[in-house]
Order: sequence, then structure tokens, then C-alpha cells
Amino acid sequence: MDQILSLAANNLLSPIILSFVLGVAASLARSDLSVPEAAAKALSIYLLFAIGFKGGVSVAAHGVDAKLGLTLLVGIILSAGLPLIAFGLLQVMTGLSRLDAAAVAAHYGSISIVTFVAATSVLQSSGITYEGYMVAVAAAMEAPAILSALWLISRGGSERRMDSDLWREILLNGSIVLLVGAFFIGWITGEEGLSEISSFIVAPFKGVLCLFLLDMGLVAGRGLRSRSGVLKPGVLAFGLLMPVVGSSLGAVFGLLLGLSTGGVALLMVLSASASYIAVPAAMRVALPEANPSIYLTLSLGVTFPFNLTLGIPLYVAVASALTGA
Amino acid sequence: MDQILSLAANNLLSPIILSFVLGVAASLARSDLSVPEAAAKALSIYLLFAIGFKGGVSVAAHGVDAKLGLTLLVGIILSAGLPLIAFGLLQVMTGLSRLDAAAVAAHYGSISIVTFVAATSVLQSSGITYEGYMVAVAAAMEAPAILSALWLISRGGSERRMDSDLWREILLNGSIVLLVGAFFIGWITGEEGLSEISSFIVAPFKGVLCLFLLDMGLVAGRGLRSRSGVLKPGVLAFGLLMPVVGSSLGAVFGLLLGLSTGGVALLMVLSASASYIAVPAAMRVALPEANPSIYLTLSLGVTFPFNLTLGIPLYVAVASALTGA
Amino acid sequence: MDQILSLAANNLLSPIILSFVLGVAASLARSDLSVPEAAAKALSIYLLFAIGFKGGVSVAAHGVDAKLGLTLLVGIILSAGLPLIAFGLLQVMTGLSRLDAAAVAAHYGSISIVTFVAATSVLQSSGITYEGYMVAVAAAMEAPAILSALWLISRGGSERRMDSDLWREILLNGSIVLLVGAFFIGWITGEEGLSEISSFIVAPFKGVLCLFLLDMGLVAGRGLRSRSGVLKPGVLAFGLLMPVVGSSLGAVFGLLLGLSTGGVALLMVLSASASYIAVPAAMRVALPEANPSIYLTLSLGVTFPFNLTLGIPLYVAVASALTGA
Amino acid sequence: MKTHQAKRVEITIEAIMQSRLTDALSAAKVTGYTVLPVLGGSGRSGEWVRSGEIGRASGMVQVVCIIRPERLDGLLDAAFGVVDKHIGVVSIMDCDVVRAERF
Amino acid sequence: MKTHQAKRVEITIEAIMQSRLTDALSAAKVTGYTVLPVLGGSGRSGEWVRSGEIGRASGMVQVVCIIRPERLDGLLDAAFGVVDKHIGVVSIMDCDVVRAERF
Amino acid sequence: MKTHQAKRVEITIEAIMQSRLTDALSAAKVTGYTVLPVLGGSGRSGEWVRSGEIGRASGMVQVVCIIRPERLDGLLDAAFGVVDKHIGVVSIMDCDVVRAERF
Ligand SMILES: Nc1ncnc2c1ncn2[C@@H]1O[C@H](COP(=O)(O)O)[C@@H](O)[C@H]1O
Ligand SMILES: Nc1ncnc2c1ncn2[C@@H]1O[C@H](COP(=O)(O)O)[C@@H](O)[C@H]1O
Ligand SMILES: Nc1ncnc2c1ncn2[C@@H]1O[C@H](COP(=O)(O)O)[C@@H](O)[C@H]1O
Ligand code: NA
Ligand code: NA
Ligand code: NA
Repeated sequence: MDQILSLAANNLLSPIILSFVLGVAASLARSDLSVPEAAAKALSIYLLFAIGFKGGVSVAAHGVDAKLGLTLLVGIILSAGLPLIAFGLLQVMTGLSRLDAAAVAAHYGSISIVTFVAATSVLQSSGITYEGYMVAVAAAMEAPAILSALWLISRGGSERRMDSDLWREILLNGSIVLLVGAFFIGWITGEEGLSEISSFIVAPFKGVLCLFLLDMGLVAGRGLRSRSGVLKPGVLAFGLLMPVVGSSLGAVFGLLLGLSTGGVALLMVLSASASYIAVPAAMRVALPEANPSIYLTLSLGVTFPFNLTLGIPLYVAVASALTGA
Repeated sequence: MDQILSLAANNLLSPIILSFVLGVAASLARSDLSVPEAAAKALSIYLLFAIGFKGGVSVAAHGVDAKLGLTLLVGIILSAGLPLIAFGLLQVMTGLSRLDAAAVAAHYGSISIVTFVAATSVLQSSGITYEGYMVAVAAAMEAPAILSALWLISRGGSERRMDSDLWREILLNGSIVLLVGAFFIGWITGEEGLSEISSFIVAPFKGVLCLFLLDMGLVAGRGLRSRSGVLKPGVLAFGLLMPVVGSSLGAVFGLLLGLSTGGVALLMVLSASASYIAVPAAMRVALPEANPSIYLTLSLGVTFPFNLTLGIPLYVAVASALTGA
Repeated sequence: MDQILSLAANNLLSPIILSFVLGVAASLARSDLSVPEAAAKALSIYLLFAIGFKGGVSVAAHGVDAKLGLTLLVGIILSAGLPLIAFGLLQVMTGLSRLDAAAVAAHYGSISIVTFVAATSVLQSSGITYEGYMVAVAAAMEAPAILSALWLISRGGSERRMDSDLWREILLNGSIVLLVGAFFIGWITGEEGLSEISSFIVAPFKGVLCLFLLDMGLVAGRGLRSRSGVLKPGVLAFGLLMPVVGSSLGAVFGLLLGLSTGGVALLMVLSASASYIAVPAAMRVALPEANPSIYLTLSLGVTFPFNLTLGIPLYVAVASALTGA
Repeated sequence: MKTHQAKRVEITIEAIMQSRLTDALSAAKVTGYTVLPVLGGSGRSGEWVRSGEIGRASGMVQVVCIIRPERLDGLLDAAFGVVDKHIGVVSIMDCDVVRAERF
Repeated sequence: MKTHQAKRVEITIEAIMQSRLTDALSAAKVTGYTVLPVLGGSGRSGEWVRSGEIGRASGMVQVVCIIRPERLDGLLDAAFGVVDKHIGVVSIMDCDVVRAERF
Repeated sequence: MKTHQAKRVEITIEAIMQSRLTDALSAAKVTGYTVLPVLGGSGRSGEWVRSGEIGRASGMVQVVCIIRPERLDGLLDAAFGVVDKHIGVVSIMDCDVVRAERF
């Protein structure tokens, strides 16, 4: 317990989290502080490239774990299964329409790569290692949730056909391609490749993450300011409960797989986190009648901050306790 | 004197100043070299974050100086008072209308954070330390000058009412919020926080400053090219005299406060420098009839280059002499 | 031969080339991965500044080589002469109109600075040094080729007059000004200047190059996807043959000049590479009837990838063999 | 200069629908259009600013088509097939063009 | 397709005045508009380019409102309350819209 | 509000030709215009997107001029002197402006 509290306090007072808090505060106070769209996108390209590359290098160094395939499969199952649980909870806890509930559910099966990145940085500060291929698991968990949500809707009578364009857009969305591509580059070039570019992708990593989270805070704060009306108590409660449910499932599967402490913690983080890039885009195309204010505010305004500040240290502590580290 | 000359020569031949000169030369020669707006804004976000953070860390390390509050107060007094002097000088030296004179005066009470950043980098090269809270003083000096200028105008009969929106925009403008926010983040996380991100905010700092000043040079040169017609001799002379007047006052107050050599030099720099971001924006809203060509060309095309090249080494030398360092 | 193969393999499996390949693959697969225009331009500003600066520092360190002037002259001759050879080959190998052939020829006399940068990075990895002023030679080789192409057209009867605006735009285009300007800054400030900003322009250089080549790959791939129709076999063959012809001439001149191994290799690279920034812009203004699809696809979609992957290791190996290194 | 009457159709639509719209236009043989970026806006679905959004789902663009009057209906049918369920606005103006054979 | 007449008002104004303009529009119950970025321009106050400016004071935007003809005067009054002392241009065009109930 | 008739000319042209076009406009005493960025488009010379290009040769812009009707022909002559050989489109619309003395 003490350990959890100190981890949480440490996490809350790190430059990374404080940068996020600064962003939220600035936009709630209606400051005109903003990070240009192109700069924010450049920062995210950097982060995806760096995290993917380092994952690949780690796989190159430690060899392909026998559990790689199994963990990928578990990730896909979690991503596809969590929306069903989320949908049930939403039906019980909120008055959302089936359509809105399904759209929200899709977000919670999928993942937030920034939450993942922040978690790896906490693990690294705490000296906890993790399986390099967790990066690939993160990529594998992006899309299945969308399918589940569309299936939920079609069960309700209103058939949705995914056009093949949308499929391609989801599976080949820029973030996934960059993450997976960098993972393979890291894998192929290994430690030698890393040494060539480590003063670019390793040394400044945390600082870049600060600026990126500053921007995330600005965006989340702006969303909360202009759209907080949609946050009925039941909806809000869902946004805080679902990560706990998700991470618990993630922990169970992580233990069954026999992952390392860091690996379990990251599977918890992936299960707990909600998408705010790939899934919203897919929902706008496939379910345009669903209200984007609801799913964006929940995922970016509630669940993301929760995971970033309290969730991650909690999941790391639980994973440590469960794996006896 | 020798020391001043060698400092000035050193300063003039540093990559930072030469990058600025390159920018000015390129735009005077009508090259199409340009830094994308988003990239320039990203660079300034980096610089503000880094300088604020380091200031905060320094306060965390050395404890809150008893002089902090007093120095802030002096900063506010200088910012509010300098426009009165500037206005008087402008009336005597130039044929500007009261409106244009007041608008220009506001710029000279306020500050240029890039001049401040360049000065800290000169101090650091010379191994001269300064009070970390000078960053907060810089922030405090941004806005009061605007009030003084509006008061000057209303005295002349034409009442100006600041709407509350404008107040919020001035006090919560992005640069101030980021600078002060990063200052507090640095203060809270201290040396430990700095060590986490120093390879991002310390090591590459000077290089980033080079590229930023390249862009400043491009913008200043473009302004000079297209607007140099407004630079009547009296107006030009004011742009060179006012920094000397301002810095002298800054020196007096810095000595009275008992600041360190670096602290005195920075208070001189702040007093000598003229705003080209926050104040122009406020003037467009509050005094739209004032001619922006005049105040932008003076502040960005005359005073900024003067301070950057000759002013800073001069102020550092004077501060060293006065504090007996 | 073994050495060539191992250099080529090493080169092909470096993070730099693999990033380029990732970009090409992503855009051929129609992923929406993209680098914002402003970010790509910022990366190129960084690369030009860094490569120019380091070239200048190297000249400062080793003194002005007696061969500097002669090498510049040879560069200009190569740039002006190669289009004549290219034009002849195009007439023989392809069915392009005189106009299109002249436009393409201009590209092959001029140079690609990114190919140059990638080559310096290979040299550096292999521990091969080169004359710092090769950066200046690169700059000198940009424009003469354009003149030759316009002369070819005017010989064909249709007089083209370059307006003076176009002259200024070509000679003072942003890339040249930045490269040459940074070269002089590096020269003036020397090792001392470099030490101030080396953690910005040296340490992260290769990593930045990776992201830049990712973007180049995306753009090249997009061009190939949408414009590959223009690549008739003869045209394609020209795009692969011309770099070999160019580099051979570069090698001959490099040896005659008595350049170092690295110098010969870089002169080969410059002769082999084709412009895709300055020359296309000039062609749009001076020869608007020429089809941009042809010259852009050839230069960016064929010759650039060829040089990057196979050409550079080949040229380095040949230069090593010829100079007996 | 001799001018000819034409129609200028301006479609403001979610960025993510852009390729679907232009595909539909191409299918209706409308191959001339220009796409403009949009910074922000307000409508029945509320107010939004580009800098307030993250990722691809966000943002709008404006697609401008200049077309012969007799082809207007085909264009509108194609456009509304895509725009209908999505947020967005379509407006049509009269305009004159010089080189009519182009449109 | 059945269309209805409307007005398209295009206001080019300093970026810093944008929120004041849209606030005034909202106060006049004009809640539909689109904001376009502007790269540069020229007018009585001279020529400017976006890349030649630093900071918030700089730049212009274009606010486009499509509105029913009978509401035009209210919109213009609201807009000129803000634009009047500032540099900028207002132009009004006729247009047709399809789903008239939206405007 | 009292309004006056004017013309709104919209010229879509390669970015690299922008300064040549505005120079020609200035020479024809047309000193009021606004330049808008363009993201992409399609025409007889094919389809292009801004993110698919590198460097200065790429991209297009839209130059919008509001002008008194009697000055239209001078403007078109000036514009076509530049646009003629280059890819691009010109369209002309009627509009109303408020402060006519400005144009
Ligand atoms: N009356 C209007 N005039 C101009 N643009 C509009 C108007 N109504 C809506 N828009 C644009 O279309 C977008 C979506 O509108 P809506 O579907 O009504 O939410 C808005 O964000 C605006 O950019
Ligand atoms: N006649 C015009 N046509 C199009 N845009 C104009 C015109 N006049 C002014 N503008 C735009 O409005 C801005 C300010 O104009 P002004 O207030 O005349 O300086 C200019 O920078 C242009 O962007
Ligand atoms: N009918 C049209 N409507 C709107 N924009 C067009 C049209 N035709 C061409 N354009 C624009 O003008 C550019 C060049 O056209 P073109 O010269 O036909 O290749 C295109 O990329 C579009 O941006
Ligand atoms: Na999840
Ligand atoms: Na000052
Ligand atoms: Na060449």
C-alpha cells in the first residue's frame, strides 16, 4: 500500500504528469496556449518511432519469446471481448442509446498508445523490465474492438457493412504502420542500430513526452470545457470504472501467460486504456449517427487522465504484487 | 573596456548571433528561405518550457530568496513606468501621433523573452550565475506596460475601456502560461526532474536557439524590407536610445535590490527589451487605429537586433563592473 | 567485391535505409501515414544547417585546401555538362519530347542534397573522412544544370528567356542559402562553435535523418503509386543508367583533383544524384509545358532510391579502390 | 474576355470523408475540384476548432467544384450520397469561367 | 434537387478578432459558420504574408456564413460592430442550399 | 445596410506562380486580394495532394480578388498573362460589398 502511494506520488509529481496538468489547467483557464497541429503530429511520430524501435531492439536482444504468439492472441481476444463487457456496463449504468453505447464500447476495447508510452517510462524509472514485443501486442489490440462494436450494432437489427476502404484505413492507419514498422527496423538492426540513433530516440525521449503530454492536456481540457455537458454521472462513472475492470482482466491474462512484472503491468495498461485516434475515426465513418462528444470526452477527458495519473502507478503496483517482484 | 569589446566580439561571432544575421541577410536578399510557422512556434514552445523549467529548478536548489517578492514588484514598477518615459521621449524625438506614441511606449515597458533567453545563454557561456526567479520577473513584466499605455491615451481624452476578454488574453497569453507553468514544474520536481529531461532541455538548447534566431532574423529582415519606410530618423534613434535608458534604470534597481551580477544583467536586459508578441496583439485589439508597422518595425527590426548583438554584452559588462564581479 | 557487398548489405540494413523502405512500403500499401509538411520542412532545415555547419568547421580545422577553388569549378563544369550527356541518352533511349528530355536532363546535372547527407553518414560510419568544402561544391552544383537545359531548348528553336526573378529564386533558393550560410557560420566559429551546439547538430543527426527519409519514402512511394504510368522501360532504364554514368565522370574528376577517398566518393554521389526540389521549381516556371510527372517520378521515384540503397555503397567502394584506401 | 456560365459548388465536410466524396465525384465523372483546409466552424453539431482535436477523426475540409450547369444535378446526387448522414454543408453559386471547354 | 435561396457572407478579418466576431455572430443568433485560414493578402493597409509575422497579432482568417436572406441584415450589423475599426473586408453573394431548414 | 455590386474573382494557381500573379495584379493596379492555402485538387493535369509533394515546385494557392465591375477586364487580362501556360482555374462571381470606396 505504502509502495502504491509512493509510486503514485512519484508519478504525480513527475515532469511528465505535471506537463499534462499544465495543459489541462491552461485550457480550462481559456489561455490561448496551443501546440501547432503539425508539431503535435511530429511529436507523436517521434514517440511511435522511438517506442517501436526500442521494442524491436529488445526482441532482438532477448530472442523471440515462446510466448510472443500467445500474447498477441490474448491481446486480440481482450480487444474483441472488452467491448462486450463495456457495452453491458453502459446499458446498466447509463441511459445511452445502443448506438452510442456500442461506439463507446469500441473505444475501450482498443488502446491508447500514449498511455502505453507513459507506462513504459514509469517502468523504466522504476527499473522494471518488460517484454519488448508488448509493442506489437499494443498494435494488435487496436482494431478488433471495432469489429465487436459493429457486431453489437448489427445484432440490434441495424446491419452495418464495413466497406473495404474502412478496413484498410483501420488496419493500415499511420500509427500502427509506424509503430510496427519501427518495431521491425529495431528488430532487424538490433543493438547496433540503436547505438547509431540512441542519442535521438533514447536520450531526449522523456522530454519530448513532456511536450506531447502538454498538448494532450490542452486538448483534453478544451474538450472538457466545451463538452462536459455530456458527462452525466453514470457516463462519468463508467469512464472511471471501465479501466479498473479492463486492467483486472489484463492482469489475469498476463499472469496466465506468465509475463514478467513489466509485461503484466503493460497488458493491464493496454486493457485499461481507451482509444482516441483510430477508433473515433472509424466510428465517424461506420456509425456517423453516434455522438462523437460522448466517446471523445469519455476516452480523452476522463479515462486518459485517470490512467495517466492514478491508473498507471496502481497497475504497476498490482503487477508487482501479483508477480511477487 | 577591453572586456566589453572582447565580450561583444565573442557574442557577435557566436553561432547564435550569426544565425540571426544569416536570417536577416537571407530575407534582405529576398531568398525564399523560411521556417514554417508551425516549426517556429514549436521552437518557441521548447525555449519557453526549457527556460522556465530551469529557472524553477534553480529556485528549488537555492531556496526562495528573500528578494523574490521585491524583485517581482520592481519588475512590475519598471514595466509600468518605462512606457511613461518612452512616451515622453517619443513626443520629444518624433512626430508620432499620441496614439502611435502610446502604442510604441507599451512595447518598451514590456519585454522580449527571446532577448532574455539569449542573455541567459551568454551568461552561462561566461560562467555567470543568476537568480532562477528572474524567469518569473520576466513574466510579471509583460502586462503592466499595456495598462500604462492605455492610461496615457485615456488622459489624452479618448477613453479606452479594456474588455475583460482582453484582460484574460493578456494575462493568460500562451507564452506567459507556459513560462510560468514550466517554472513551477521545475520548482516542484527540482534537480531530480531536471535529470530526467536534461538531455532534452539542456543539451540541445543552444542549437535550438540558433534555429529560432535564424527565423527571427528572417522575420525581422522581411519587416525591415517591407516597412523600413516608417523608420524616420527620430523614430530610429528612439529605438536605439530607449534600450540604453531602460537598461540604466534596470541597473539602478538591480543594484538597489542587491541582485547577483547575472541578476542585474538580466534586469537590465528585461528593461531594455521590447515586446513583439503579447503587446502587438493587445494593441491590435485595444488601439486598432495605431499603425502596427511602426511598433513592429521598431521593436523587432531595430531594438531586438540592437540588444541581441551589442546590448547584451554591454549590459553584462556593465553589470559585472557595477557588482564588482 | 566482398567489401562492396558487405558495405551494401550494411547500408541496406541500417536504420536510415530501412526507414526509407518503411515509408515507401507504407505509401504503396496506401496507409495514411504522413509527416506534416511543416515538420518535413523543419527536418530539412535541421539537416541543411547541420551538414553546412559541420562542413565549415572542418574547413576551419584543416585550413583552406588549395584545391577548394578548383573543386568548385569542377563541380560547376559537371553540373553544366551532365545535362548534355543526359539529354543525348534520353534522345537515344526514350521517346520523350525535346522539352521533356531537356527538363529531365536539368535534374541530373543538379544534385540531391539528401543523397549527399546520407552519403556523409555512410562515410562517417565507415570512418572515411572527406574535404569539408564538399558542402560548398554541392551548393555550387545546384544551378548550372538549369542553364544548360534552357540552352538545349533554345538551340531547338524555341527561345527561353530567364526572367531575373527566376535567377534570383534559383541562386537564392532557401536550401542553398541555408547550406552556404551554415557553412560560413561553421567556418567562422570553428571547433569552439561546434562544441556549443554539437549536442544539437551532431548527436541526434542520424536519428533525424531516419525520420526525414521516412518522409522521403512516403513521398517517393506516393509518386510511384500515382504516376508510375509515365515510367516506360526506356525512361526507367535511363533513371538507373544515368547515375552510373554521372558517378563515373565524378570519379574521374575526383581523381584528377587528387581528392581524398571520401571526397571522391562525394563527388561521385553529387554527379550521380538528381535534384527534386530546386530544379522542378525552376522547370515549372521556365518550362511549364514540360510534364512534371516525368521528371519528378524519375528523380524521386527511381534515381533517389537507387542511389540511397545501392549507389552510395557502390560509389564508396569504388572510391576506396581507386584511391587505394 | 468571353466568359461562360458555370456553377460553383462548395461542400464543407469531415476530413475523413474527403476521399469518399472525391471518389463519388470521380464516379460521377466530376474530375475537377479543389480542396481547401478549414480551421474551425460551428453548426448544428456544435462548435469545433482544429487545434481542439486529435487525430484523423477531426477536422473538416472544403471541396470546391466548378462545373457546367447541366452537370450540376449529377454532382449533387453524388455528393449527397456521401454527405447525407454526415455533418456538413453544401452551397451552390453561379459563376463565370473563361475557358469553358475545361469544365 | 430542390434548392432554396440563401446568402453567403465572407468576412476577412484579423485572426485576433476572430473570437470577437464569432461571439458577436452568436449573440445575433448566427450559429453556422466556417473559418478558413488565410496565407496572405494585400489591401489599403499594405501587403502581408503569414510567414512574415510573429505571434498572435498576426494573420487573418476568413469567416464564411451561409444564412437565409431575411437574416442577412442582422448578421451584417453584428459583423460591422466588430469589423468596423479593424482592417478587413466583407462580401455578400447569392447562393442556393439544399436543406434549407438548417440555416 | 447599403451595398454595392462588385465582382469576386477566384484564381487557383501553382504556388510558385503566386508572386508573379500578384506582381501582375499590382501592375494592373489591383492592390486588394487575399491568398488562401489549398490542400489538394484534381484537374486535367491529374490529382495531387499537398502531402504528396516535396519542395517549392509543389502546391497550389487560391487568390481571391474583390473588385469593381468596371475593373474586371483589366484584372482578367493581367491574370491570364500569368496563368495562361500554367495549370490553374479562374472563376468570376457577382457579389455585394458594403464600403464600395475601398475597392
Ligand atoms: N450556416 C453555415 N454557414 C457556413 N458554414 C456552416 C454553416 N452551418 C454549418 N457549417 C459548417 O459545417 C460544419 C458542420 O455543420 P453541422 O452539420 O451543422 O454541425 C460546421 O462546423 C461548419 O464548419
Ligand atoms: N479587394 C480585396 N479583395 C480581396 N481581399 C481583400 C481586398 N481588400 C482587402 N482584402 C483583404 O483584407 C485584408 C485587409 O485589407 P485592408 O483593410 O484593406 O488593409 C487584406 O490583407 C486582404 O487579405
Ligand atoms: N472544375 C474545377 N473545379 C475546381 N477546381 C478545379 C477545377 N479544375 C481544376 N481545378 C483546380 O486547378 C488545379 C489545376 O487544374 P488543371 O490545370 O485542370 O490540372 C487542380 O488541381 C484543381 O485544384
Ligand atoms: Na483497452
Ligand atoms: Na522593456
Ligand atoms: Na547530378
